[in-house]
Amino acid sequence: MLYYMKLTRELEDRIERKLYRQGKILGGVYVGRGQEAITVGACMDLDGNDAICVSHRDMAAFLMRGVTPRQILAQYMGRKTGLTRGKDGNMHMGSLDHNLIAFISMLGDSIPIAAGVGLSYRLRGMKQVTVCFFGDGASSRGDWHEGLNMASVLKCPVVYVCNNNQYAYSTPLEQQMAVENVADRASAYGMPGDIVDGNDVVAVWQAVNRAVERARGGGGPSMVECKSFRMTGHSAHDDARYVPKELFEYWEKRDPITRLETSMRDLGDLTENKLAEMNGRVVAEVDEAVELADNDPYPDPEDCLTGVYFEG
Amino acid sequence: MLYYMKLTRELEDRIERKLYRQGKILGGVYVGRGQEAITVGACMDLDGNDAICVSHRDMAAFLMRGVTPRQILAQYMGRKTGLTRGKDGNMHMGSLDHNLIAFISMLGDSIPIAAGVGLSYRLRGMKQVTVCFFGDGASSRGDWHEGLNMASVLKCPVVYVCNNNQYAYSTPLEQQMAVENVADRASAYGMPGDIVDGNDVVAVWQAVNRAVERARGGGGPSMVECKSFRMTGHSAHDDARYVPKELFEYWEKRDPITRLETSMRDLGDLTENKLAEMNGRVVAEVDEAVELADNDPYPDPEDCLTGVYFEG
Amino acid sequence: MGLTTYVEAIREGIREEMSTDERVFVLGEDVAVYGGAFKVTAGMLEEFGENRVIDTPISESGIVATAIGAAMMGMRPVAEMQFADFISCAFDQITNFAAKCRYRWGAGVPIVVRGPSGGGIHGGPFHSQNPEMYFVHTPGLKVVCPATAYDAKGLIKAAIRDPDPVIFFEHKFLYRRVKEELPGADYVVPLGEAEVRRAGSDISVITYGAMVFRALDAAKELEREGIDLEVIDLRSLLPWDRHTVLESVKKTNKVILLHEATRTGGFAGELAAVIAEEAFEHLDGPIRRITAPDTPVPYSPPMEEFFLPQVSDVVRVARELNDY
Amino acid sequence: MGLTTYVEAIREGIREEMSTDERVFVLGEDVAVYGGAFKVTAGMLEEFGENRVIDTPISESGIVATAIGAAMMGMRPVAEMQFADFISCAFDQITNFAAKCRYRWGAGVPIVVRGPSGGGIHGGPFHSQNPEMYFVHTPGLKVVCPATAYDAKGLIKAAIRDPDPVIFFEHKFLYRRVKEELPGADYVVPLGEAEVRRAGSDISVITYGAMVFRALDAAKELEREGIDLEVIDLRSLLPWDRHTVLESVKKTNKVILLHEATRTGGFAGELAAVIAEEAFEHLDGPIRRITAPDTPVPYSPPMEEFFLPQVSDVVRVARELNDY
Ligand SMILES: Cc1ncc(C[n+]2csc(CCOP(=O)(O)OP(=O)(O)O)c2C)c(N)n1
Ligand SMILES: Cc1ncc(C[n+]2csc(CCOP(=O)(O)OP(=O)(O)O)c2C)c(N)n1
Ligand SMILES: [Mg+2]
Ligand SMILES: [Mg+2]
Repeated sequence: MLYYMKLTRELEDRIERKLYRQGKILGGVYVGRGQEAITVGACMDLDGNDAICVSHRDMAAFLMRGVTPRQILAQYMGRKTGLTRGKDGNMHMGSLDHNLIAFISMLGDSIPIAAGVGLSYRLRGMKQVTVCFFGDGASSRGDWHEGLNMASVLKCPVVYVCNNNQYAYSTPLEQQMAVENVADRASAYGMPGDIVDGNDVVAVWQAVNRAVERARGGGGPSMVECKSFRMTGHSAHDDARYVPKELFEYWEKRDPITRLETSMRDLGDLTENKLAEMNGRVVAEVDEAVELADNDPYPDPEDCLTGVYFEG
Repeated sequence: MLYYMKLTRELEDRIERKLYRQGKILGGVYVGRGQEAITVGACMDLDGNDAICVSHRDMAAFLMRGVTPRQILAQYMGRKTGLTRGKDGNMHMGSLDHNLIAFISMLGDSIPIAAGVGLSYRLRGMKQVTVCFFGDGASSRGDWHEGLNMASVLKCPVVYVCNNNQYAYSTPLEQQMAVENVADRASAYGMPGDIVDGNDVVAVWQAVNRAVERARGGGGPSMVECKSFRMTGHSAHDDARYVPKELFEYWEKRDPITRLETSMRDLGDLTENKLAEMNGRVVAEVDEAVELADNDPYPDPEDCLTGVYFEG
Repeated sequence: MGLTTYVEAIREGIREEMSTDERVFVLGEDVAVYGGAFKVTAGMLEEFGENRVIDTPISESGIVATAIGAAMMGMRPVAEMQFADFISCAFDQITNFAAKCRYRWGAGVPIVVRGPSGGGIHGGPFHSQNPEMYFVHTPGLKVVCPATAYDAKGLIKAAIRDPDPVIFFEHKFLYRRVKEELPGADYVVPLGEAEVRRAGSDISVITYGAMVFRALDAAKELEREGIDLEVIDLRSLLPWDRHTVLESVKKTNKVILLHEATRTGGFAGELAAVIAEEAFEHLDGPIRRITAPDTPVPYSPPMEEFFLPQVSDVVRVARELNDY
Repeated sequence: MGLTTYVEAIREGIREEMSTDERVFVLGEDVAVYGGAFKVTAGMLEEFGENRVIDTPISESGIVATAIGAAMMGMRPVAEMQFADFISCAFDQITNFAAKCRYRWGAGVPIVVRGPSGGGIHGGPFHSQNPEMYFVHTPGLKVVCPATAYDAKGLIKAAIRDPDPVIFFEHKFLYRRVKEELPGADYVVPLGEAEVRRAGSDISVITYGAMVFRALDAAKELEREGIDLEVIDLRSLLPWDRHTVLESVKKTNKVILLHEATRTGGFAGELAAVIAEEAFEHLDGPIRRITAPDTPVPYSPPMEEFFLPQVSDVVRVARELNDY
């Protein structure tokens, strides 16, 4: 877990703080700094056959499924070797081979998509489930409502995981919803709505695991809300001056990676050596991936004409 | 109240059971038989300046605002004298002069529209409110969610009144939602969700009144769910054979008009004379309206080209 | 064999595909117990059971998205819009999710979204629309508008087998008015192929959907005057059959473009652009459009009749063009 | 006076209307505290207060519907879509509620729905779209696509004053790249009027939005070869200025239709249909279209460049047409 959290952090830092500023990545860049425990904890125990419907701060899911840092960087840099071969950018990627369902920008659209993924499992009597991520802001979308309702009425094996990082772009929670918790809405669909500390990877893992078992056992969908904080601007160009400094300070002390390190150290699961080794490995991996991806070729211009329809 | 309930019943019966079958009304016909107490109770105490966002079973709202049976019939018969001058049919009508906001077929779309109507009152410091009707089925729509959320976040003076008649076309409640009551969803928007016997006009009136006062006082939106039953098919062509007979029998005994008559009689508010007189008046009014409307002219064919844009 | 109506043809087409391919299932509002508002799916619940014929809540966007999710996982969902008008509520999922998945990351979305479109039944502004152009303008989709029972069956089968998202507009005016004898054996009508419904030498009328019959009726009327119309039924709008259209124009040298959808931004524009670019030298007269005017679909019978293109409109314009 | 950018021009236009008409207010995601993703509404919260500059939840359909409701009650809401791409989520409310109210029951819906559209900034499939045709095909709406700062300001003011729903597509590529000196006094640019950006005698290039500049650059290049382009900036697509277009065609007799939106079902089709019907006798060559191809907007720079119509495309086609 620690490894994937660190790898995600390092890779995203490199993307946001270096490559983007160097002009090597164009367009929007969204990272999940401070929220890594959510994706890592939620995907921890999934079977490779379980589908993951990612959102825009879930890079860890790709790494955990074996998509390489190089492939991810190539994606961000618009290279042919990215998962979308340059057709789309940044986190707008997916891979059926890895059961990773690409999201589209329209927030909330994945919620009913996940219902359909889950439905397909149920109809065929398969034991798979799907985990679907979304942000607090996405919960205002109509498709979010239709999707949760559909999943609950059709008893689809889906676990909806909310990354509640307190903001949607510049808009704080209380201007998005008149309830305190996103999970307060789960009852509107007759589904359990757990609330966990999203910066505690073990808590996330356990809560999602319970929900996954429930779904796998035919108990239908659930929601798990993970409270966390967006430790960056909305995207790389946003300095987040609308966020009170104290909030950043408060949450900085609760950094999920530091916390996991501390508790592993306390449990004697992590020696300084092991930690240094892991840190070194992560940096080296990302260094190498940057090197490789940066030398990866751009797609041919005319490639943009291909692949709109099935090509046999 | 009794008068408007009776007038609605008579007018709708005439439309559904006579004019439609005579081929004088074309297209779809939806009536609110058995649900008259909801609209009448909810609109009872409204000020003429309060807006009403109707849905497809709220004919009473028109009558109570002074739209004549003749105008309504002309609307149904596609005449020039209908509220939409033949451009639209049946309950798809409205009148800004009467603060009656026409709905569109797409169920649920009125929910955020009502938020906007209410917002306009709040922004200008007006004391008006709006009452917005919807069916149980409409609560599955994304716009329903966006509208309730918007109204609650923006503190719009709106009272959302649900006509829960247990079915959406052929689909019973339990296949539409995994909760028991539509009002169970109000808490997802931090708003009160009252549940009342929708066949008890006084109960409806009192509950909506409370919600209206709350909204008028700046307390924001609320929801009132009225439990009732659709005593017809979905529309005039539907024989509702998918509805268990016992349900019709059960609800027939709870007919809102009979109930109001009985309780008024018990209270000594209604003599047999008065009742007979009212019944006679209602029939006569509708007779006359049918006669008049049926002689009203059709629009000129080329009229269909006018009024798409402001014409000065 | 007896005659099969347009609506029965669609039902048969879906049933046959469900029988031979267990990935195919149907979902939508009131499609199971009720058999669909227009009875397209009548009897399917009884035949295939509730795992393959699914009543849903009123959630057009959710229905389409659920279909997309299942399709990505290997199923072949057929989603009904109770009226094609309501496809507006699913516009985002269709045009942004379904249409772009394959292009972006190679994920095929073999869904069919079908529903009754078109006017002539006094349905008013929300039960009569012809929304095809919203989807024809969206790369990644396919759009089909059958006119005959034979095509309705052959095209729905082709649509279900197609690996890409297909929007299938049934014309509700034709559901029970059009009938013909259908082959007993399995057949499909390939997407993207037009059909010459009537060969003629003077003027090409290019059309689709219910307007095919208006064109044919006009042709019959004009025959007596010695004006010989060629009537082309496009059947598919995306992709559409340029070859058949351009060949016809090159033969007749005069063109009428006819559709029931409103004028501005309608399919006739696309046809006109291609013809004026690729068959310019073959044109012996202006390209004439006959369409509904730019208004919502009015309810009242006299207005709706005025709104819809009539046989007499085709006759009049053909005469003018013939004299040109 | 200094130069005003396109984005500033829109901001000024909205501010002026808010100052003179208290019915005008702004709503959308991140428009207040943040001043909008592209800073169109920057400073407005401070100037007009939170009752007139309203941050909303992420609910495009809800935002538009809220605007509609308020507009029916006499307000003049200006709703922002953070990216025009997301207007897909509000498609139903715009095309079915806003567009049809006046026709059906005489209720005016004076809303403006505005947002950044267009490519060239490596935004990929969901931050680069040109969705104008979805609305041009919807009677009851007006659709505006300004190219210059002067027009952006004059048109947003006209849009806000208009009694009907106006969809206002700003081209994000132009936001900070286009600047000019603007008049100090109040002015509007009427909806529905095109502007001849460059008078010429050989070929009419009819275009709008960012492509206006591609056409002008091509004209400059072709000048040296003695090919004289007339460049028409439509500015409004619904209603559009038939008169100016047809006069131009009658003068030059040759036409290039240029737009950034994808080809099939794009606005060029509408133009082609009207030209081929109403100016047929004046055409001395095929009507040529230059558009984006029928694909989503690709992200990677080499592909996006290939996707977008370039100056060289206009030059090439103009030469071909000149030789015709
Ligand atoms: C339908 C839609 N509207 C607007 C946007 C623009 N947008 C992108 S991310 C974002 C904020 C999302 O907030 P949230 O769901 O809480 O996720 P977070 O970014 O906080 O992780 C917005 C408004 C969008 N992508 N989709
Ligand atoms: C978006 C949308 N989808 C489908 C329909 C077709 N339709 C009309 S009424 C109806 C059932 C509505 O149920 P409910 O909201 O409970 O109202 P009721 O008719 O029971 O009063 C349906 C499915 C519609 N009008 N709008
Ligand atoms: Mg958030
Ligand atoms: Mg109901």
